[in-house]
Amino acid sequence: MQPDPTPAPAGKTPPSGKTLPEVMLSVRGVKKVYQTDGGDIEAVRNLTFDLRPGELACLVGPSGSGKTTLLKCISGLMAPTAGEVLLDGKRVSGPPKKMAVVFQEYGRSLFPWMRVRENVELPLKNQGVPKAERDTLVDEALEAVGLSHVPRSYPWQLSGGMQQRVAIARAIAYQPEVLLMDEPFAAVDAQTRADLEDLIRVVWKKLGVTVLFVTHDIDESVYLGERVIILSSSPTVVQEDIVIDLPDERDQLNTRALPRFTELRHHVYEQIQLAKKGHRPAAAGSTTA
Amino acid sequence: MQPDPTPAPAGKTPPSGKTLPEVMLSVRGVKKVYQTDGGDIEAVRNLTFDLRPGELACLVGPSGSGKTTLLKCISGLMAPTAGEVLLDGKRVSGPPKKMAVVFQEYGRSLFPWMRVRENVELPLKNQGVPKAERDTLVDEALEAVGLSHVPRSYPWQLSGGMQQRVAIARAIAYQPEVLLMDEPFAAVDAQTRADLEDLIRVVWKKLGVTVLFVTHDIDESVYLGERVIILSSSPTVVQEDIVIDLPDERDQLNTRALPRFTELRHHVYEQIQLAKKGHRPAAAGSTTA
Amino acid sequence: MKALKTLGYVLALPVLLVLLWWASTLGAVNFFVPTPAALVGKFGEVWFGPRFFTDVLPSIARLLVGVVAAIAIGVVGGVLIGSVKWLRALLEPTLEFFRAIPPPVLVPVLILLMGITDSMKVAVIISGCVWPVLLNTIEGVRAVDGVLSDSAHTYGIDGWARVRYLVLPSASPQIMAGVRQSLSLGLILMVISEMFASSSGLGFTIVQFQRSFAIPEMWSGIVVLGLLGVAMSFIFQWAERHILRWYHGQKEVENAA
Amino acid sequence: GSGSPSSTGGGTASGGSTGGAELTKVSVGVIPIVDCAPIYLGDKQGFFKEEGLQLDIQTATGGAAIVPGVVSGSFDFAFSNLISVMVAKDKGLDLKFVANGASTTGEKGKDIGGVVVPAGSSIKSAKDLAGKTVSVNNLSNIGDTTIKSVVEKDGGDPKSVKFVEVAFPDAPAALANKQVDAAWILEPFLSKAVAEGGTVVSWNFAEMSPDLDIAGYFTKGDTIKGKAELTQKFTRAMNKSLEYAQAHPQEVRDIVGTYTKIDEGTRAKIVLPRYKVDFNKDAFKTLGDAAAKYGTLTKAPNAGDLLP
Amino acid sequence: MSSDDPASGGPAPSAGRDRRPVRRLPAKQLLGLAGIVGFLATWELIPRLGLIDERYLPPASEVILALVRDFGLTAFWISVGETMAAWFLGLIIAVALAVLLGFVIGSSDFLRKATNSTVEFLRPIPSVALIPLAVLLFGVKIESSLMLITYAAFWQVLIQVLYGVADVDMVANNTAKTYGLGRMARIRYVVFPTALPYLMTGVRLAATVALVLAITAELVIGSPGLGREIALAQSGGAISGMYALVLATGLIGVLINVLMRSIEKKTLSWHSSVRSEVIV
Ligand SMILES: Nc1ncnc2c1ncn2[C@@H]1O[C@H](COP(=O)(O)OP(=O)(O)OP(=O)(O)O)[C@@H](O)[C@H]1O
Ligand SMILES: Nc1ncnc2c1ncn2[C@@H]1O[C@H](COP(=O)(O)OP(=O)(O)OP(=O)(O)O)[C@@H](O)[C@H]1O
Ligand SMILES: [Mg+2]
Ligand SMILES: [Mg+2]
Repeated sequence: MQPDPTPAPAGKTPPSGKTLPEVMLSVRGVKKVYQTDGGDIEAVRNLTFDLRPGELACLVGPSGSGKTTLLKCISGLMAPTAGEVLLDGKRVSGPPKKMAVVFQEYGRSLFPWMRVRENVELPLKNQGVPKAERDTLVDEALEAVGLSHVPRSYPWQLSGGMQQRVAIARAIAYQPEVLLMDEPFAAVDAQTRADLEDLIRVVWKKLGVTVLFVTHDIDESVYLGERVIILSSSPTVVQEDIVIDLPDERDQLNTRALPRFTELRHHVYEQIQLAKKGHRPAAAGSTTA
Repeated sequence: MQPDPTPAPAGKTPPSGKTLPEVMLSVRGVKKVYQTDGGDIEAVRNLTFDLRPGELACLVGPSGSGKTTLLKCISGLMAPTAGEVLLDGKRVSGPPKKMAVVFQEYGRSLFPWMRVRENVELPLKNQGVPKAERDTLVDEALEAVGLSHVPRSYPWQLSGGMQQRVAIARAIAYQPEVLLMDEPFAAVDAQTRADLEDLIRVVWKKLGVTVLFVTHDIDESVYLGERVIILSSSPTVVQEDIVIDLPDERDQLNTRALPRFTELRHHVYEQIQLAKKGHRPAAAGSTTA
Repeated sequence: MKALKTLGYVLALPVLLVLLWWASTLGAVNFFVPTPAALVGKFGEVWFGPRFFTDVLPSIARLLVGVVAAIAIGVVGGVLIGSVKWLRALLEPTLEFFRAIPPPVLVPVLILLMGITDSMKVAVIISGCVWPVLLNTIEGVRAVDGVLSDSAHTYGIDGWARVRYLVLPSASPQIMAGVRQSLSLGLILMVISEMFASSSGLGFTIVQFQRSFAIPEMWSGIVVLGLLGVAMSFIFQWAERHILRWYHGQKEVENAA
Repeated sequence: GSGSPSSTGGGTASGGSTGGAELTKVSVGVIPIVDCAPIYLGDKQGFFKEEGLQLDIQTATGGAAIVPGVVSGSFDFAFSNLISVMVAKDKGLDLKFVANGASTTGEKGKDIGGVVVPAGSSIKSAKDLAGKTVSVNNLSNIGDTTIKSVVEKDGGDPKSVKFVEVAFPDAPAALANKQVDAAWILEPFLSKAVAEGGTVVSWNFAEMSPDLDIAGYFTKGDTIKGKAELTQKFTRAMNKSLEYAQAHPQEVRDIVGTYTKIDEGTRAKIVLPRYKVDFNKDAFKTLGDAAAKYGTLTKAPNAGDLLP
Repeated sequence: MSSDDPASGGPAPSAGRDRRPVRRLPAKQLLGLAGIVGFLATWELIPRLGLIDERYLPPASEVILALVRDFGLTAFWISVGETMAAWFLGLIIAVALAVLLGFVIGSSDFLRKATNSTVEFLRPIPSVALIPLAVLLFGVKIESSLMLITYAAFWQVLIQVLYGVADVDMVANNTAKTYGLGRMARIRYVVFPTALPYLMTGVRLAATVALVLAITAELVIGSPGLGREIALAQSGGAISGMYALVLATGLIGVLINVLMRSIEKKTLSWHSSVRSEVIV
C-alpha cells in the first residue's frame, strides 16, 4: 500500500536527494494504526521527511492529525506500523540517547514525588554528570524559564504554565542533540511565550541541536523555524514543507513586522485551512483520499 | 491588610456603583495563601470585581498569577483565605448548582473509565435530564466541537486537543448559568480555535450564560470578551479592567481587522508586560509593592 | 489541643466498644467470654512478668524479621514481575498456586526443609506476608502513568534508575497498602507458625491457653496481639506519612475545600 | 456430619425399619482416629437405635473445637482424652465422663503409643530422655504428662526433658532429620516408625499403669442433670459398642477404613487399643496426680467428680 | 440529531467485540504452563535426588497420580464442593461488607480517623484464635468456617478500599463536584472507578485468604471439606494422598486467579495497568 522502501519526498524543498551524509533525522513512510476494541484507527498514513543536523523545524497540523503520534514514533516510544525512523543513519527502535522530549501532557510528565529542582536534575544525575556541573546546568535552565524562585516546590504546587516551564527546563538542562517539543508553550502567557521562543532559538544556536517543534500557533511556527512542516488532517500525510527564508537573527518586534513574515504566515494559515477541509497534496492523495 | 468589606472598584470601568441588583458573580477582596512545608505562598493577594448576569469577561495575567486559584475559589472548590465570593447574592461555600468549569488540566478532568459520550452525558444524567433530551444535548455538543465521530472512544485514545474539546463539550451540554473556563483552547490548532471561539460566543448569546474565560492569548481575550480583566503578577491584584467596546457581532476576519481591535489588543499587551515587570496599579500598590 | 483531639480519635470508639462489651457481660456469664474486669486482671498477671522476655520479645523479633524480609522480597519480586511481561506470564500461575496453600499445610514441608528452627517460623511468616506486598507492587508497577513512563524513557532513565526514580515512587501508594496488610497478616502468621513444632512464643502461649481452657488468659493474649497491631500500624502510618509526603500533600492541598 | 459415609449410611438405613420418628437425635463429636472405632461400629450394629437414639457423628480435629462444642450444646457428647477434660474441669467447666473410650493394652512392646528413638541413638531407656528434646503432639497434655512420670519412675529428671510440639504425622520425619532426639508417636505411625528402624525406648502408657484409660466420652453437667435418661441410653449403647469392638478386632480394623484414610495394609498391622467399659480409678488417680504434680493442673482432680 | 447513526446506537459499553485479546492468550498461557511444569519438575527432583526423603515428600508424579485417582471419587468432589461453598459465601459476605464500610468510612475524614485504632486492633487478631468462639456459636458446621473466612477476608478488602478511595484524582473529583454530582453520585462515578483497581487487588488477596481459611478452618475445626480430608489423610499417614489434596487446593487457587483476572480485564480495560498490555 505505501511506498516503504523508497524515501519519496512528500514535500517540496528539503534536500532529499543527497540523503545519507547530511541527514540527522529521517522519517520514512511512517504509518501508525492504533488497534482499539472499537476497530482500527489510522492516526498517521504515510509521513516522509528529513531533518539536517542542527535544523529547527516546526510541525503544524490540525488537532488529531497525528503530531503526538509521530513524535512518539520518532522518540522510539512506539513502533510505527509501517515505515521507519532513522536517527543519524541508525534505525530507531527504542528511546535514543541524547534525545529530549517535552510532552504535550506536561502535568503528567513531571514526577510528583520530586521537587522542581530534582525533576530537572534527574536526567543529568542519571547520566553521571558531576554535581558541580549539574548544579550550574540546572540553575541556568531554571533561570532561563523564569523559575529560579521555586526550586523546592513540588510540581503540583505550581500553576499550569509553571509546570510546563519545568518540563522545558528539564529538556534544556539535559543538553540533548535532538529536541522534540510537543506544544511546549501552550499554557504560558503571551509575554513568557515570547521569551521562551527566543530562549529556544538561543539554545538551538548555542548547542547546535536538531529541533522538531510542534505548535498550533502559526505565528510561532514561522517565527521559530527554519522550516515548517504542515500535516494534513487524518489520515495524515505531509501537506506541505515550507522553508522559512527569514533572516537568521530574529527579534520579536522586527521579525514579526517583516512583510515576508506576514506572507509566510498567511501561506501556512491557508494550508492548514485546506488541510482541515480535507484537501490532500497530490503526491499522497493518489493512494486513497 | 486588605479592604475586605468595601467592594472598592479595583479597575476603572465596570458599573460597580449599583452592586446588588445587577450582579451575578461578585468577587470581594479574595485572598488565597497556600500553606506548604516550604512556607506560605500567597497566590492571590486581593481581588475584587463583579460580573453582571450574562456578561462574558476574559481573565488574563502572567503565568502563575493565580487565575486557576481564583477559579477554584469561585467554583467553591477551595475556600479563600480572606474575602468572599458571592453568586447571585449568596456566598459560595461549595460548588454551586448550574455552574460548569473547564479545567486547565483537561487530561485529568475526563474520566478515563468512561467513553467520550458517557463523559459528556454524565452531568446531565446525574441531573435527571430525560434520555431523549440528553441525547440531543450530547450529540449537539459533540457536533459543535467537531467530535461527533468518536463518541465511543475512551479519552486516552484521543489527542490532546480532542480531549480538551471533550471537556468543552461537556460544559456546553450541561447548559450552565455560569461558565468558568481555564485556558480551554490551549491545545487545539488555530483553525479549530477560531471555530471554538465563535462557538463560545454563540452559546453565550443563546443561553445568556455568564462566562469567565481565562486565556493567555491576548487577541482571543479581546475578540471574545465584553470585558478583559488583567491580573498583576504575584502577589496578585487586579491590574486593570477594560471594557471591550467592539461591535457585538464579531467575525474572525472583520473584527480582527478593526483598528479598535488592534488598539485594544495593544493596550492589553502593554498592561501584561507591565504586570510581568512587577508594576502594580495605584489602588493595590499602596498596600506593599 | 491537637494532641487531645488525636487522642480522642484513637480512644473514643474503643472505649465505646468496651462499654458495650461490659454491658453485654452484665447478665449471663459465658465461660468463653470473660468480663472486661477479669480480662484486665489477667492481662497484667500474665504478660508483665518473665513471660514478656521468654515469649513475647522473641516472637516480636521473629515477626519483625519475617515482615521485613517479606516486604523486601515482595517489593523486589513485584517490581521484577510487574515490569517484565513474560516473567509475569511465566510465574503467575505458580505463585497463585503457592498463595493458595494454607500455612498449616506448609509447615510440615518447611520443617522438612529447614528443621524446627526460628528460621522455619520466619519462613512461615514470610510465606504468608509476601502476597499483599507482592500483588500490590505488581499492580502498582503495572499502573505507572504512561506519560511519566515515556518521559523517563526519553531521558534515558532505564534499568535501575528507572526503578528507583520512577517505578518505586509511583507504585509506592499501592505498595504501602500492601505493607499495611502484611503487618497484620504477619501477626496472624506468627501465631500460626507457633502453633506447630513449638514450645514457646506469644502465639504458642495463646494457643496453649486456648487448649487448656484458660479463657481470660487467652483473650488477654489476643489483646496483646491487637495492641501490637495498633502499635505497628501507628509506627507504619507515621513512616508512610513521610515516605508518601508528596502523595498526601498533593491530595490534601486540594482537599482543603 | 455428611462427610463420613458410615454415620449417614447407618442412620438412615435402619432408621426406616424401626420407625425413625421416635428416634432421639444425639450429636456426638469425635476425632477420626482408631480410638473412636467403637462408636462407628456400635452405630453400624444398631446398638444406638435399640436405645432409641439416632446418632449424628460429627468429626472435629482436636480439643480446640470439641470442648466448646459440648459447652455450646452443638454436641450432646464428645470424645476426648482424659487430661483435656481434667484441664477443662480444673478451669471451672462442669464436665463429666459418661463412658470409657480407649485404654492402653498394658503390654510393653505392643501398645498404641510409645517414645521412639532413631536407630543408633544413645537413648536406651526412659531415664535417658532427661536433657533431651522429645516431641509430643500437644504440650501440657497426656503425652508429656505420662512421659514425665515414666522418666521419673525410671530415675531420670522429668523437668529436664525438653518437649516440643510436632504433629504425629510429621514426627517420623522430625526424628529422621535429627530435629528431635525422641518422638512420642501413636498408632498408626508407631508401627511405621518401628518398621522403618526406630526403637521404642518407653511404652509410656503401659509403663505408667497397665490399666490406664486414655480417653472417654463426656458431656456437660447440664446434660447429665437435665437429660438423665438420654445420658443413660447413650452410656448403655456406648458400653455395648465397646464390648463388641473389643470382641471383634477385625471389624474394628475394617470400620476404621470407612472414616480414616489409613490404608488396608497398615490397618491390618496396627495395634488396637483396649476397649473396656469401666474406668480404672487407680490409674485415673495416678494420671491426675501426675498432671497436678507437673503443673498441667492446679490441683489433683477428684475421680468421683469426673468419672461416671 | 443528524449524527445519530453511529453514536446513539448504544452508548452503553457493551462488551461485545472483545475477540482480539483472546488471540494473545495461548502464548501467555503456555508460559504460565511452563512455569508450573518447571515447578513440578523441581518438586519431582528434590525427593528423587534424595534431598528430602521420599517417604516424607513424595515426588510430584506420585502425587499427581494420587490426585488423578481422587478425581474419580465422588467423595472428593463433595469435599471440593463443600469447601468452595464456604469459600464463595464467606468471600461474598466479606467483600460486600468491606466495600460498603470501606466507602462509608473512606469518604469521611472523621470516620476514618475515629475507626483507625479499632480497625488496627481488630485486624491482627488471628482467625485461629477465634475458633473456640466460632464453635461456641455455630458448632463444627459450615457457619464456623464462614465466620472465620469472613473475618479474615474482610480486612484485606477493607484496607484496599480505604487506600483506593484515598487515591481519587482531585481534578477529576473537582470536575464532578462542579457539575453538581452529589456525594453518592461521586462515589458511584468517580470514587468507585478509582478504587476499583485497589478493590480488585483486595478481592484477589481476599479470595485466596478465604480459600486458605476455608481449608485451615476445616483442618483445625474438622468441619467438612477439603481441609478435613487433608487432616484425615495426614492422620491416616496417607502422605501422597495428603499432598494430592494440597495440590488440589493450589489448583483451585490458580483457577480462582484466572477467574479474577478475566473479571479484572473486563472491568478495568480503561486502567493503565490493563491498557498498557493491549497497546504496543
Ligand atoms: N492510544 C490511542 N489509542 C487509539 N487511538 C489513539 C491513541 N492515541 C491517539 N489516537 C488517535 O490518533 C489520532 C492522532 O492523535 P495524536 O495525539 O497523534 O494527534 P495530535 O496531532 O497530537 O493532536 P493534538 O494537536 O490535538 O494533540 C487521533 O485521532 C487519536 O484519536
Ligand atoms: N497546591 C498548591 N500548593 C502551593 N502553591 C500553589 C498550589 N497551587 C498553586 N500554587 C501557587 O499559587 C500561584 C498561582 O497559581 P495558579 O495555578 O493559580 O496560577 P495561574 O494563574 O493559573 O497560572 P497559569 O497561567 O500558569 O496556569 C503559583 O505561584 C503557584 O505556585
Ligand atoms: Mg498532540
Ligand atoms: Mg492556571
